[in-house]
Amino acid sequence: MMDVLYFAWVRERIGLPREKIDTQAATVMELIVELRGREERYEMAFGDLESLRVALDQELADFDAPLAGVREVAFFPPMTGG
Amino acid sequence: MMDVLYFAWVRERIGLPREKIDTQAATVMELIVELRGREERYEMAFGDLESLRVALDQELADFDAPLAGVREVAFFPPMTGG
Amino acid sequence: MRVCVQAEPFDLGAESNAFAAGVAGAGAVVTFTGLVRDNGGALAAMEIEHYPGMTEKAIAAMVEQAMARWSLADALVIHRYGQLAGRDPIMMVATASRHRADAFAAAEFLMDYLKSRAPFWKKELSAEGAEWVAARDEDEAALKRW
Amino acid sequence: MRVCVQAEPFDLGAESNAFAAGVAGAGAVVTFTGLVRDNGGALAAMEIEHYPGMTEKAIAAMVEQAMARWSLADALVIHRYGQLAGRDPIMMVATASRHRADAFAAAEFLMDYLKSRAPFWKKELSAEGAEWVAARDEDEAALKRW
Repeated sequence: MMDVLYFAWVRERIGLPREKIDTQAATVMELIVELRGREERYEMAFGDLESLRVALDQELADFDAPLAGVREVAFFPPMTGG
Repeated sequence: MMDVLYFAWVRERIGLPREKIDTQAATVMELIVELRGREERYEMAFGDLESLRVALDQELADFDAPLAGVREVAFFPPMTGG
Repeated sequence: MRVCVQAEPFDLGAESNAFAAGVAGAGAVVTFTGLVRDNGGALAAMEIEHYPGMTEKAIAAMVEQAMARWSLADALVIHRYGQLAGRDPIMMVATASRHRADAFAAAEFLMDYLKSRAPFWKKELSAEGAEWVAARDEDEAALKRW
Repeated sequence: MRVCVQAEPFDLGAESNAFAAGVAGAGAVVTFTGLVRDNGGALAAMEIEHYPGMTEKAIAAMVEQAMARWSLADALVIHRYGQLAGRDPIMMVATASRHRADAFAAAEFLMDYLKSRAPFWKKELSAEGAEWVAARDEDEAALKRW
């Protein structure tokens, strides 16, 4: 079981800020593929990987990063702070 | 007749902030040579040209600049503003 | 160093004075302030979402990196989230050093990282509706110089 | 734009707030402040001499050059002369622009020119006596980048 968080328009498209997911996905990319297959709103949120970013346990990561031991995954658009 | 102004340690070495000078010097360098010949305090002020700057009518200038038409000459050390 | 991630407004002037008063050995203080832009008189407002927990950690890591890389007497980052009104300061960075080059470089470094690596997302609210601010290619490119 | 050459102290915070309030279209404000350095607790003071007439003209020319070169909403220079106490702000520069790169570049440009091309001379007063501050080679070299 893993906490999956969504921010900004990723959150709006999926319709919720966080959920618990029971997954066997070994990498971020496998988790994305699994979520895309769920419902259209996930397909809409994860359709364009160019404009998607991921953090594992609150550290920025790549899509091929392994999920072993990770408790919190967050998906969001490119950051626009400052 | 020309107003000649001195600032910072140039002023302190010469011992006055400004004076009127009647000169036939054609360039800044000729004026410096003329002043150096006057008294030791001028020699002390103008001894090291590396650390001397000049402005003609309130614009920075080079030592070989002509003095024709100039009303105000100022000598000072490198500036230390900011 | 001080990092504040807060919903409350802050006073640029009061923060600048307090920061400058605390850096006795430094002769140079640089501040950067980001303001909600007033787009041609249209009443603009802004909503900023962030990632509580990660935000504070990410900014603290950036400030530590800046302190290690340049000779700084102190550094400050304040960043707001939530509802902001038009013309409100969104965030500020302040840096202090003995000579100006360090304070300038560290402030620009912190701004470049805050723009693209701190988990904030801005939404502009105007008469036409709400819109997420798009990341600028220039901001991503700016990171390459460090 | 505003250029003030003054004997009176100024309040960094109040000037920063007033400047930021006046730049409605700009999202980025950069300030630089130069402070009298407190050298290891020794009560430092400073005396600044300048060239009345030339100073104002030279600074105004620098600010006009900066406004022509970068896309600035506004720019401000305040520089004191006369007697300054330890920790007093000596001078400040503020710049405002739509995006941060212009405000940063213009502030650094103005500082580099103010350091070496505005007719000010600083004298440091300490327990050991009074000494004219020497110009730094780095400051002269910094002009080459513009």
